[in-house]
Amino acid sequence: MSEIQKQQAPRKQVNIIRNIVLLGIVLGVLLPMLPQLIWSITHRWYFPDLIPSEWSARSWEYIVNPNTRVIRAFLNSLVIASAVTVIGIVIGVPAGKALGMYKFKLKWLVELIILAPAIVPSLAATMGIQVIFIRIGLADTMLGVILVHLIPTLPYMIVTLSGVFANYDPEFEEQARSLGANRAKTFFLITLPAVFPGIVTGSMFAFLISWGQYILTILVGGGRIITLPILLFSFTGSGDNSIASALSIVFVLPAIIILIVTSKFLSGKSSGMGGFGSI
Amino acid sequence: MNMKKVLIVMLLLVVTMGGTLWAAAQQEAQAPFEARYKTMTWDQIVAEASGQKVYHYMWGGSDTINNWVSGFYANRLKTKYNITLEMVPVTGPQVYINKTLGEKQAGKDTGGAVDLVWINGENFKTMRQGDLLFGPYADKLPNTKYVNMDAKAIAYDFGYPVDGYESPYGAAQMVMIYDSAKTANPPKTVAALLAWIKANPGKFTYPALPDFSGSAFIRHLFYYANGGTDGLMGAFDEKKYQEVAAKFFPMLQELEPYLWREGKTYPESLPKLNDLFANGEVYFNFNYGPGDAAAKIKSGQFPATVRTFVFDEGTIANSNYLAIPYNSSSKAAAMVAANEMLDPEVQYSMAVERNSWPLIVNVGKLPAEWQTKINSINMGPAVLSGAELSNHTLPEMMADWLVRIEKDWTKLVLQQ
Amino acid sequence: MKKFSILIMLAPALAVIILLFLGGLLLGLLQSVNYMPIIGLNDFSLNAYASIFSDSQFLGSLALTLGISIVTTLLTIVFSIVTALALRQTFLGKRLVNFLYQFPITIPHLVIAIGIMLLYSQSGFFSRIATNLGFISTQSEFPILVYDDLGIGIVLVYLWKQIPFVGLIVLSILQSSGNDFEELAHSLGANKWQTFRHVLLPLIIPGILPASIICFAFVFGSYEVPFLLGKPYPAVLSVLAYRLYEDTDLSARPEAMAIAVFIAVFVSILVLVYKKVIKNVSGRAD
Amino acid sequence: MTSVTLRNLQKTYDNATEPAVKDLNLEIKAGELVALLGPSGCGKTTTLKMVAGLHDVTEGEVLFNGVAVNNIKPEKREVVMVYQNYLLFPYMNVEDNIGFGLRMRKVPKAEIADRVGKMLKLVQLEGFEKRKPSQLSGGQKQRIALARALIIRPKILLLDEPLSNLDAHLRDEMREMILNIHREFGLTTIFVTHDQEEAVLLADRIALMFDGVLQQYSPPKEFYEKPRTKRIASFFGNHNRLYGVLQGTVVHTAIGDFATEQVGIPDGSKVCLVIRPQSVLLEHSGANCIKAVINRIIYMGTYIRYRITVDGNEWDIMGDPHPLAGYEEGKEACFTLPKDKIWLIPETLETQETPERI
Repeated sequence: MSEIQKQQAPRKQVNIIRNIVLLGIVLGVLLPMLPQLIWSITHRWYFPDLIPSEWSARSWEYIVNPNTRVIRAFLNSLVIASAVTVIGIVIGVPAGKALGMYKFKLKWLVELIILAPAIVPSLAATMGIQVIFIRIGLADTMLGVILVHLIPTLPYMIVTLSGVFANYDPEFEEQARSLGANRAKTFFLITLPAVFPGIVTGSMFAFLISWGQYILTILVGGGRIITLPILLFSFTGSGDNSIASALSIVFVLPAIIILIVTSKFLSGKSSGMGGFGSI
Repeated sequence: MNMKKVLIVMLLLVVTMGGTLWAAAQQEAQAPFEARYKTMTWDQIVAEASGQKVYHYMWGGSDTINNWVSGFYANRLKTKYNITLEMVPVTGPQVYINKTLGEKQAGKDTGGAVDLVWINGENFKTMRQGDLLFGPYADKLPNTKYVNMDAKAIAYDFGYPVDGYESPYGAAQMVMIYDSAKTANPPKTVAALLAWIKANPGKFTYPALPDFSGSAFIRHLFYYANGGTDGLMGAFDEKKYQEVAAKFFPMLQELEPYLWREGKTYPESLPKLNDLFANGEVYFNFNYGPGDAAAKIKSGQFPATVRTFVFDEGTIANSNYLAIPYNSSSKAAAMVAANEMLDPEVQYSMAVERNSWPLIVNVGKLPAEWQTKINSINMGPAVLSGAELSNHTLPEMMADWLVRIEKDWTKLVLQQ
Repeated sequence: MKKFSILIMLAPALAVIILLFLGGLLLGLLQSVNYMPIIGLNDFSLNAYASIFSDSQFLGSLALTLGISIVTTLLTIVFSIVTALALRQTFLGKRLVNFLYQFPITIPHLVIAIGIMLLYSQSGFFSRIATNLGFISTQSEFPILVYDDLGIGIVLVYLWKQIPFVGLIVLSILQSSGNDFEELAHSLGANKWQTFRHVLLPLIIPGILPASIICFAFVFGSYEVPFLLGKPYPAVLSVLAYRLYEDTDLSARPEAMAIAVFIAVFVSILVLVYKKVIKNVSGRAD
Repeated sequence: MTSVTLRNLQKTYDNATEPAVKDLNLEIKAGELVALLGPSGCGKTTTLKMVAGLHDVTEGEVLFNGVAVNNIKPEKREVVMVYQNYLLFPYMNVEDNIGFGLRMRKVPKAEIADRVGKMLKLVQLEGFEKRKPSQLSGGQKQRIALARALIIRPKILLLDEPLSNLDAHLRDEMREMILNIHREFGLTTIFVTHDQEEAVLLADRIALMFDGVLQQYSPPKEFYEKPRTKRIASFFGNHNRLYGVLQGTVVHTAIGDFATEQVGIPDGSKVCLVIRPQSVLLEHSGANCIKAVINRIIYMGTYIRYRITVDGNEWDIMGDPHPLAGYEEGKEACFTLPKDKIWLIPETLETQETPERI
């Protein structure tokens, strides 16, 4: 009896520590997201009140008011991030396959070049390239913004996909061909499903990196291409907590949708998160 | 992997890019507007403006102003002149100055991104000296007849001659802001304020320069150190500057320990100060817009007990302007937009809808109907009357002084 | 034939990165030495570098940026391991906690920067709670956690974002081989601490080093969060660089470019050193 | 020398409804080499890990030399486990891997070096001290893993599928090594396998488990000759069946009566008569004889296989590799079931089992 108690005591202790860590995770994750919910419907909330003294829908009226173009900025952000993602997939799948499945000369150099933008901040390159963008008319255009957003997104897309392709057995494709599937069928029925989790994870990275981009958008879009981060920035600077909060809630919505959709792909082995180990 | 498809998509991408470049390279065949506008009638300009799109770059941190510009003002331009006005919210004037400057450097002399800017002071001077502005155009605007264009505070922007390269838009005057619930009797002179700061440590600060408002506040202390505006109104004078600076900077350094966070840091912008003030962390605030405090009461940012005052010796007044970059592709529409800003109805709306006060137009010059309407505006207890404001104005120094003060402030105060 | 098709597969990606990224860096480098005839810069000079390296503001920014990056990276490593160890076990509500844990990966930095500001600033929620509980009487007494000298608010945002990112990698390492190795170590006589120290840690660390390097580089070069939550002086390098780039005086641009080039070179050297060290230490050359 | 007793051992995993191991009772004598045999998922590895203390026991007891060890932590049990995939620490060289357990016990460095050297000699890998695991072959890894386990002089050695990852020729070599080491050290050894042949070749006794339940625990021979159930019989390979009712020492079946020597089954029980293919004699000896048409004759090199149908069941019979007169395809022939080779399984025993799968 006493021995059993002796043995259980440390286990309980471990559980307590674990529970503290778990509580830390829950609170740590949730707390920085809660104030926005309250602030977005606040009219007056002065220090040191714990709850607002007056509530109002002002911020949400601002959001839906077509004059303020929040909705348009939202759509702009959506178009840009989606385009970046699609182009990222189109460019990333072949590159990921090449890097994941084949050995070739100077592969290390190719890997280095492709990874470079994930490590070296894109701000440096974008500041350098802006003057050329102005000259060739890409500045202040959607296309220009999409192009610079590709810089920081491509490495993540390709690394994720190459991780998936590295675990992919090309003999499945051969088997399918020998069973009578043509190239297209093989691609859609065999290759695509096999690398799909990687595409989902890579797309998620690409979309979110583009979605959260401020400095590259302002540099190349020059303010003319108004995205949500640009609106958000002008309000975080103005001290209007209510509108900044409402905007940040709008800003976070797609992220939450994406998370719900991709959650199961994130933790699995097939996600290609392991690709980051190859750097 | 389906290589052909990938290639096709890539090809499409290249073609799209190329197409955009080609389109951008296609310049308008017609003679440029800047070569013709001087001989055009206003009606011709209005006609040419129809269908044009104006990118209006301005500070975008106020929901009321954003709403008004993108709503009332943009709608009016659309219905009245078929001009599309796109407000581009930015964090500060350096965004569009740098942008235009960059375009000039890159040789993009037409089809620039910026068509109309909200500007004044040293920023105007920078753009003017960099040959970044279109003009002179202000004299072509019919509605300037409502404005005392010859008044020194309008014809000179921070002592720098406007020369028609920008058109007035709103009047500004520094007002001090306090919460009557916390400070019943605010110190109404600079000397009294300095004494108050020392008696109430940690309850006062100002935004770090080169913040627009922080810089304006500091200039009041500069005048105070000089004992008035004498000798400061002309071009920059190194000897005079050194003389005043010898008193001014020690005064600021002496003040630092009594400031919020003992002057170790400063809020980096006016909005940060607004936040500190709204939450009672500091007891004073100030703003270049005498009506701004009332707007913030309305939006809930400030308590209803907030009031404003001006120093007995006066506060600095100046004007806000609109200007058109040299490489704008919609100069006609930008001119129409700038003119419309001085329309009596628009000015009235500015006062009522966005607490813009006082108005730049001379109310006496307006049609009688608008005179009565404007005179009957009740801005509420947090806004001083036009007379109270106009009886306590101080002139601006020329921008060179400002630049020097800001530079030395960073060195001698912030970085100490 | 195969060589050719590999080249085609890589071509689009390489084209984008070489043209836009490396090209951009090169243009930045040219502008930093004041040489870019296409925009009228003809006088090659290293003045910009001389001036930033002798500028105390730059050195202050460098120190701050390094400090923030190092502290963030170290804390990320520690907390990602701690949280992953806790999440690995089975407990009630595991699915929910796991879901929450993945949350930060998708939430943009900006949103959390605002949240951290609303929580930790002197007028923030925690300060209000402390005041209401009577711990402090005015908000000035609340510790300065945002807009502070040390960049604590900035670090908090990055930790929020990065711990789960690295933590998920730790978790996958633990799940793929950690359990067996751990059991083995126990059966060979290692106690809990020894198992962690000699078995789990050596398994985890090489696995998360690349991610940590990415985190470090990201923090070192990012703009948004320090702009929102940092002090005006000293500002982190990227904020300083952009401020100079935005300066209405075009002559500040070479300095802005010089700082950007410095950031790029610094981070590159760091990664190369890391690769070298990894090669020597673990022999897992690849 | 340590004996192991498992008493009413039960294990239910946190998220499972069914226990992985049910009410297991097992006596392993000191120095014995025992195989836990069964198809994958039968609970054998779970049992092994409960002995090691790596998995908690849900119910019941694990006793070493009669003393319960349920509450003793794995690192204190002096039981060491060798994993199927060797689990050599990838970041340590061979020397450090082998010395790991000693370092954990804070043994002086000089002694560690000395004992590591001896171990390498034992597993015939001298000179491999500085190699990394990635530079070793599968067999070498296995031997290092074994050395790493033995160096801490455990009371009990546990092997999880020790041969399954090895090539056929390495398997023989490794089996020899395990047997030699077992003989030399006299260690109580338990190993897990799904391969009955491996179990038979190595073990003193085999514990066969299906679905978490111990089926039979006996020396290998008995699994062939005296399987407790039909399923056990199937698991140990080809056998022939005939159903009938036992009266005294005679089984009455639809095709005749068969005498047996087996005792202990109540009179009148329904039984399944089981006999191995090699036990059936190709001769007509009067008693215990079956007459059947030969469906097929297959030449197998070392023997000839005859296929016949007996009361609806397919039978295989192994005969000499020389063709026998009268035993031809399509002809009726006689087959004798020696009564000492007949094994009877009472039909009632089958009812407590899950449906038969072959």
